[in-house]
Amino acid sequence: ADDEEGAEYNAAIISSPAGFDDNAFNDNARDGLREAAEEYDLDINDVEETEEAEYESVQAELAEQDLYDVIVMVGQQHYDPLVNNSETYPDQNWMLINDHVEGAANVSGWIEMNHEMSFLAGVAAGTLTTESIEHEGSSTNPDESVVGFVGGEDIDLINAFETSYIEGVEWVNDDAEVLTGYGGSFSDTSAANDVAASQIDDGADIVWHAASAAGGGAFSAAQSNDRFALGVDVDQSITEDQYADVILGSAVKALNEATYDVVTAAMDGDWGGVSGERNLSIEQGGIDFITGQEFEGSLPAALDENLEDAKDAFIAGEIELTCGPTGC
Amino acid sequence: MSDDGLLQQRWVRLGASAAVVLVVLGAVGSMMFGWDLERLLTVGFVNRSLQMATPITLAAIGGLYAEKSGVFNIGLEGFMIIGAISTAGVLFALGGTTPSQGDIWIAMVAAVLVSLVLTAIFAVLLIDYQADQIVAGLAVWFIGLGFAPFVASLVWGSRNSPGLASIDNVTVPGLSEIPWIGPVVFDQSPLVLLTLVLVIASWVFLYRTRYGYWVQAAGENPKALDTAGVNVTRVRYATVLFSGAMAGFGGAVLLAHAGNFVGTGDTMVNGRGWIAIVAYLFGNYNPLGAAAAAVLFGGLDMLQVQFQTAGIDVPSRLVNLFPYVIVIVVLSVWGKTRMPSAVGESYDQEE
Amino acid sequence: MSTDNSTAVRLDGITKRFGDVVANDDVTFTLEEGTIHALLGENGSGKTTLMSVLYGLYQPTDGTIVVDGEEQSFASPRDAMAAGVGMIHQHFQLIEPMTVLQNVVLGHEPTKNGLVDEEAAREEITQISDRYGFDVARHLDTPVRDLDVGVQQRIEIVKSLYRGADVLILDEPTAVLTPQEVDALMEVMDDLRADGHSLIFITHKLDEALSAADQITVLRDGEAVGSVDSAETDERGLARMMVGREVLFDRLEREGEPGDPVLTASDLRVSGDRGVEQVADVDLTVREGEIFGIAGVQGNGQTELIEAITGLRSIDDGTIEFGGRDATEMSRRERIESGIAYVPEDRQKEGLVQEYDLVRNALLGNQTIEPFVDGALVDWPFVADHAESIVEEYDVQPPTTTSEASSLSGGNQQKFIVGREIERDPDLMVASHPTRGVDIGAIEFIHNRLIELRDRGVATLLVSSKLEEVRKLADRVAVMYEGEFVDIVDPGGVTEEEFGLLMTGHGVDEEVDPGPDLGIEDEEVTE
Amino acid sequence: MSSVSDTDESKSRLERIAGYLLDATVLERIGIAVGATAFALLIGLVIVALAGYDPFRFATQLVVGAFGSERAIARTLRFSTLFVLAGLAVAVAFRAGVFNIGVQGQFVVGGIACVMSIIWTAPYLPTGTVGGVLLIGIGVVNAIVFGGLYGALPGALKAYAGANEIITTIMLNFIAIGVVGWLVNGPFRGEEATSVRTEQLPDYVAFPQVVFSDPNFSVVGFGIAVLSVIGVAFVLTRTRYGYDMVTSGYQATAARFSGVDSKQTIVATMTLSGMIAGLTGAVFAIMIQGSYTDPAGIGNYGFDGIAVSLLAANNPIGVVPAGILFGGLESAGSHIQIRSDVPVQLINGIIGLVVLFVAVPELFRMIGARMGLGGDDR
Ligand SMILES: Nc1ncnc2c1ncn2[C@@H]1O[C@H](COP(=O)(O)OP(=O)(O)OP(=O)(O)O)[C@@H](O)[C@H]1O
Ligand SMILES: Nc1ncnc2c1ncn2[C@@H]1O[C@H](COP(=O)(O)OP(=O)(O)OP(=O)(O)O)[C@@H](O)[C@H]1O
Ligand SMILES: [Mg+2]
Ligand SMILES: [Mg+2]
Repeated sequence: ADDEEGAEYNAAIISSPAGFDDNAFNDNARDGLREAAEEYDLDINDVEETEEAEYESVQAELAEQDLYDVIVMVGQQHYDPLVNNSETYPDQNWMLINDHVEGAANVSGWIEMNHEMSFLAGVAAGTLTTESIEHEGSSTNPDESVVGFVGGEDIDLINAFETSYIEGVEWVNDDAEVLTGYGGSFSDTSAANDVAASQIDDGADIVWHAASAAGGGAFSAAQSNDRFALGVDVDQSITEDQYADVILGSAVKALNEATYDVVTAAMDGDWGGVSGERNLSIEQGGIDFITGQEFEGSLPAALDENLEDAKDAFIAGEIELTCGPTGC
Repeated sequence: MSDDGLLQQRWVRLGASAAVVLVVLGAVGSMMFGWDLERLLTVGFVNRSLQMATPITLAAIGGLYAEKSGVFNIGLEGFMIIGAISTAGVLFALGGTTPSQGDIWIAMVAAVLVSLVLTAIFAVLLIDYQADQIVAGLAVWFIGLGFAPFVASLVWGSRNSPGLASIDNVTVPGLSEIPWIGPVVFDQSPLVLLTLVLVIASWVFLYRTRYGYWVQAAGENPKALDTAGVNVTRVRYATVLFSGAMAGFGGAVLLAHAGNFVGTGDTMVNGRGWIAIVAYLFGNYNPLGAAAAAVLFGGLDMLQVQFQTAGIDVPSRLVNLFPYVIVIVVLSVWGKTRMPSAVGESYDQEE
Repeated sequence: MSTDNSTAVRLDGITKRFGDVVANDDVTFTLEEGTIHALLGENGSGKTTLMSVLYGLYQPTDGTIVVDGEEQSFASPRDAMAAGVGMIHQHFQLIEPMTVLQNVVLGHEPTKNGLVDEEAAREEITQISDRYGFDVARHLDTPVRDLDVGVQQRIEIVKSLYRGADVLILDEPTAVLTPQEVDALMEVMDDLRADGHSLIFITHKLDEALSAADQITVLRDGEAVGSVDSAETDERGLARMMVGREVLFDRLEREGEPGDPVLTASDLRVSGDRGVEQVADVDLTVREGEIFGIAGVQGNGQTELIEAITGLRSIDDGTIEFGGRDATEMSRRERIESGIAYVPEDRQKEGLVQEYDLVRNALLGNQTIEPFVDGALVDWPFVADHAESIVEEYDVQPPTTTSEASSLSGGNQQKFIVGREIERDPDLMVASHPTRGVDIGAIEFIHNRLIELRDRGVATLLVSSKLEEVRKLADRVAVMYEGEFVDIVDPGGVTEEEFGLLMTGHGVDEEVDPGPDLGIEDEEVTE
Repeated sequence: MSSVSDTDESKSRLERIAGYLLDATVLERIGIAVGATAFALLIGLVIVALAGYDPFRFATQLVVGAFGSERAIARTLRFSTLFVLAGLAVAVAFRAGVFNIGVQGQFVVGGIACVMSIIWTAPYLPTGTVGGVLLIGIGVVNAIVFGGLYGALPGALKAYAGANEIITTIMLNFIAIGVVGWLVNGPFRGEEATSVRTEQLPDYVAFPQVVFSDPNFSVVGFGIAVLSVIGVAFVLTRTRYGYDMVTSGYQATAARFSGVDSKQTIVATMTLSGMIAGLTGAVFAIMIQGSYTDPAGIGNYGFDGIAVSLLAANNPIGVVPAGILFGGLESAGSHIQIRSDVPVQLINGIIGLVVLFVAVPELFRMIGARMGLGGDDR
């Protein structure tokens, strides 16, 4: 947004190093602000900063403008700089996604239970690989239980996705084999495509990805090899709709709802309601698995049953995952 | 022709040594670590290696022609980015998010044309205005890295395009059932096959036609070519335009295989243009050698993916570096890639 | 102006300017058909430029070109060739990694089905080669870089003939040849003339012009001084025309006797760039106050020998002693520091940094020598003064030290290098082709400086392919052939003819038939 | 030789120095750099206009973003510090005729060496200012050493094995980024770190804040850059080592004939270039990051350094204004990112255009001649 004399309310959002337009994480967070902007007289300033080293000064520069009702920061890379800045600018409201700052009342820190989300994706994949599904030329192989995981960069965060996904698959399906691989990049679609295609070659009939913008490659591999894929973060059968015919469903987190809630709370002067440590978890309904647009009502009932069981087990505290939300 | 005889020897040697390395690696791996070679070396692996090699090969051939004629086009990476974004843009203009296969071909042709136009400007600066070739080439990269995502932002409101369409394989019914050969040759991306044809054609052109002689002469001793009555400037224009077009085409092929444009980070081209330069140097300026080197890189890259799929535990981040290490080792052991002697020098026809 | 039918080429009032430089000033020149016309002149007098205009490389600022009675305007060499004009350049225009065949046909390739028709090309080249006895046919598939200069030059001539040249321009073709090769070239030129070709022959060597040419034109400062029939003049007359004054040719007698050995090399073996042994078991001693000459055709190991002695090339075997010390393992730098000066063969690439001004060039080689540097620091004011004194004492033109080396003419570049090396106050001076391509005035100057040096007691090792130079300067001359010293002779006691025989590997007293055979054959070498 | 009186002599020396300064080529280079930048910005503005944004606003924001406030100036100087240093690293190599495209890799290696050496030795040293100074010294020295070694490697491969340095340095960039990326995510990962990074440097390891209060900029950093420039310029123009290097760059054969060991010089050059790159890495780590993160996400300072060096015609002194110009552009980019809707990638494109035009001095000579500037009518 331009700094012409503007709206009644203002919010800023700073991207994670992956940048906006990932059709996933960053966009998901921004969507909540955009929703709010439709209802309120709110201007959003989205600041894409892909260099971690710049976060400290970008945060400071925004805060210094003394303009924003809240500044949203996507990704735990913002944590270290924010520890300083939340102190330097005590009157500024901050929202941090993926971490929280101990003792800072002006920070609303949201931890997304990525591991729970990954677990649900695993449950879905583990269930569906044993079912017989056919759609527009694609099919599963119900006789074998092989599924794939395609990571972007081979880093802690994504390793946590991987491990939790495998645990989810194994929770519903002891015999299942999970093939895993990393394309090495969050933007190289063809690398993700190659990894997924290799897994499909090796028997995987469903692949899930945690590769941000590169994830489209996993979908296209599924599409051209007549198999299926699962989306991440948001309903990717909508955001990547040309692959809707192979996206059985997506493991999602309601990051958009979180940002919506925080920005509206800030505008309504109810900061206290959102400050401190927050969770996006299954328990709070912030994590879920939703069926793809073209598969609504057509997937086997076992899927819903297993997902419900898994969620109940989480709420009951029966499931202990090896990894946390951002690493193991 | 002892010169290209020599070159051929070199790439045969290169290919042979690569093969030996792979065989030894496979043998050691399967004996010591119980690797399942059948899971590693699949038809899909071969196909993906070829597809990976294709854009690199195309750009490499363009680059080697330019350099053979005395102009170092270090901007291949940039032109590949331009080729990719142009293809995506035209494809989107033609068919939105559901373009047809025909649209893909039109878009690729358009991308080559766009690359040609931009290369023409580049060529004028390089040849007529004697721009520093290294600097100008780097500039093309910067420009590609900047303007491609910029254009994407303007068109799609995002640095990444939505999914568009990727090119279908050409399948010959029946023949594609032949084990191994069938799926590799008769159920293959037409672009891979087209690249193969281009590789051979560019070899014949370079070593067996008069124009090929001129290209070589322009890079070795432009004055000799000039005094032989051939317009050096025209030869260099032709090769530079060709290099831009080929790199643009490489980018187009990359996009046609991937199906959407990604402009985050180093964009979807992600260093392939640099690898292309390495490939042709590695292949000692011989189109066949360059293609072989590209397949070698593609193969190493995809082998690493196979390792992951087969669950062979390797830190992928480190294994990904394997091709780069190989390049350094081979360059150091074999040393000397002899550049054409007039590379980088501009040539004044008169005064 | 009218031209009759017997005129092959007429250049009329040609003026060519490069910026402020007038390279050719209203030059008129006529080449009669079926004759050889020599073009003489000092360096920079405009010979090459004039011929480049005729060959379409340069557009004349003014004047007309008439070839075969028709006025021509050549936009490029292609036009000139179409009119039957071919040129063999001072620096060969060959493409080293390409084969002889590819080089000859370049630009005029016969094709079949879009591909180069090698067979047709092979046939035609063989035919030309046989007609004039060139003997290049067997090299057709060899890359040019693997052949020696003599052969390369013949390839250049074949190239022009292949392109159908009637008028052949040869720019300093004899500079790199042995006397025998020169003779053979003269015969080729005669054959060509007999066959109806017309030739223009550029040279610095007056005797060659006199013996080969029918007519001689002399250029000075871009102007044509005059044209004469070769039968009606002599060397002195030509020299006067060229430099505008009398020139001395006589051998200078030495005073004083040589002293102790300064440089001793024993059993020296050195390999060339391609790993082939180029210097085979050479012994040599150079003494104080002596000029030791090495004569021989280029490419017989002189370069490698010199580079081994100056520390630029490692040796395979043998020892080098310098000033009583074992210098075998000394680096190039250590040899410079211990008093070896070197005037290298290629002044442009080896002797000077073209983009440096003369001040910075004056430091070249002196980087570690005391008053030039103080520890790691360069004393630039001192270097600048030094450069100025070189320019002054060695008559470098223009006399400013701030001009870039590249802006100096060849002769002046050479004078600067000679000055710099002499001013090192060396114990040993190694001079390689110190006057190649330098005009007579500069040659005389450089020779006098070398003799002064000798008289100061400095030992000098002089390599030259110019016999008259070695004969004039050296006290003893070793003749080098295929990496060995064929003989070491007193230059006064050997005729030029005898030298020529030695240079092709024959003993002086041996009976040989110096036929038209120009290749270097594998004949026995007498030790 | 005629004897010249002292005053004459000093006068002639003065004239000589003045002559160098007013050297037409120097003025011309400056003219070309200014022309190229202006031309590139002009094209950028046209594109902004074509894309439907207000070019005047954009232009204003460029200036304001680069120099419009104390914060903007601090930010500009922060980027400039790195650009000057990286550009200097490139310039040293290019001057000596070696194409070190690997400054980015050497920068990364230097950075991680700096951070890890500080983290590992900090427990054994006192805290506070004394410890901070000591640790910064240790970090900087390590960065220089490791950056130098990582530069020496391709130098040695070129000198002794004939491996083309353009290729090996590009490869070594990939390798440095890959290996360091793996390290900071694995063995070197900080224990308390929530994101991928090493442990943080102790907070007393920082450059003092003087003049500006930007948390990521200290005048000391910029001072280091300027001192490095002066040092390198001095080495290149006043010492025999510099003379050897530069001579090799202009004409390797002539250098060899004058006694320069070309192999050693290549290695020395690459080492020096790598050392400066390593120093750049240390300044980046200490002044800006305070820890080390995955280098895949760090700015392309090494590549930008190539552009800076080229804009400066590989002249070490010229690197300073060129670095400040690029710093200003980058800084304006940050500003525009925050304050404007124009997609910020445009700035990168414009930098590309600047570089492109810098590569074409002939174009500007021609324009200059046409506009009656430049004087000499060639
Ligand atoms: N391309 C050029 N640009 C500017 N000046 C030139 C150029 N070529 C030649 N000259 C100038 O023209 C003059 C004539 O040079 P030219 O090469 O014709 O001499 P030359 O008689 O062939 O000398 P040499 O005997 O040394 O070969 C020289 O003074 C030279 O400075
Ligand atoms: N392209 C050019 N631009 C400007 N000046 C030139 C050019 N080419 C040659 N010259 C001028 O030509 C002169 C030297 O020309 P040339 O190369 O013919 O040297 P030379 O005296 O003939 O030496 P050599 O005998 O080594 O050939 C120099 O004065 C140089 O300034
Ligand atoms: Mg000459
Ligand atoms: Mg000449």
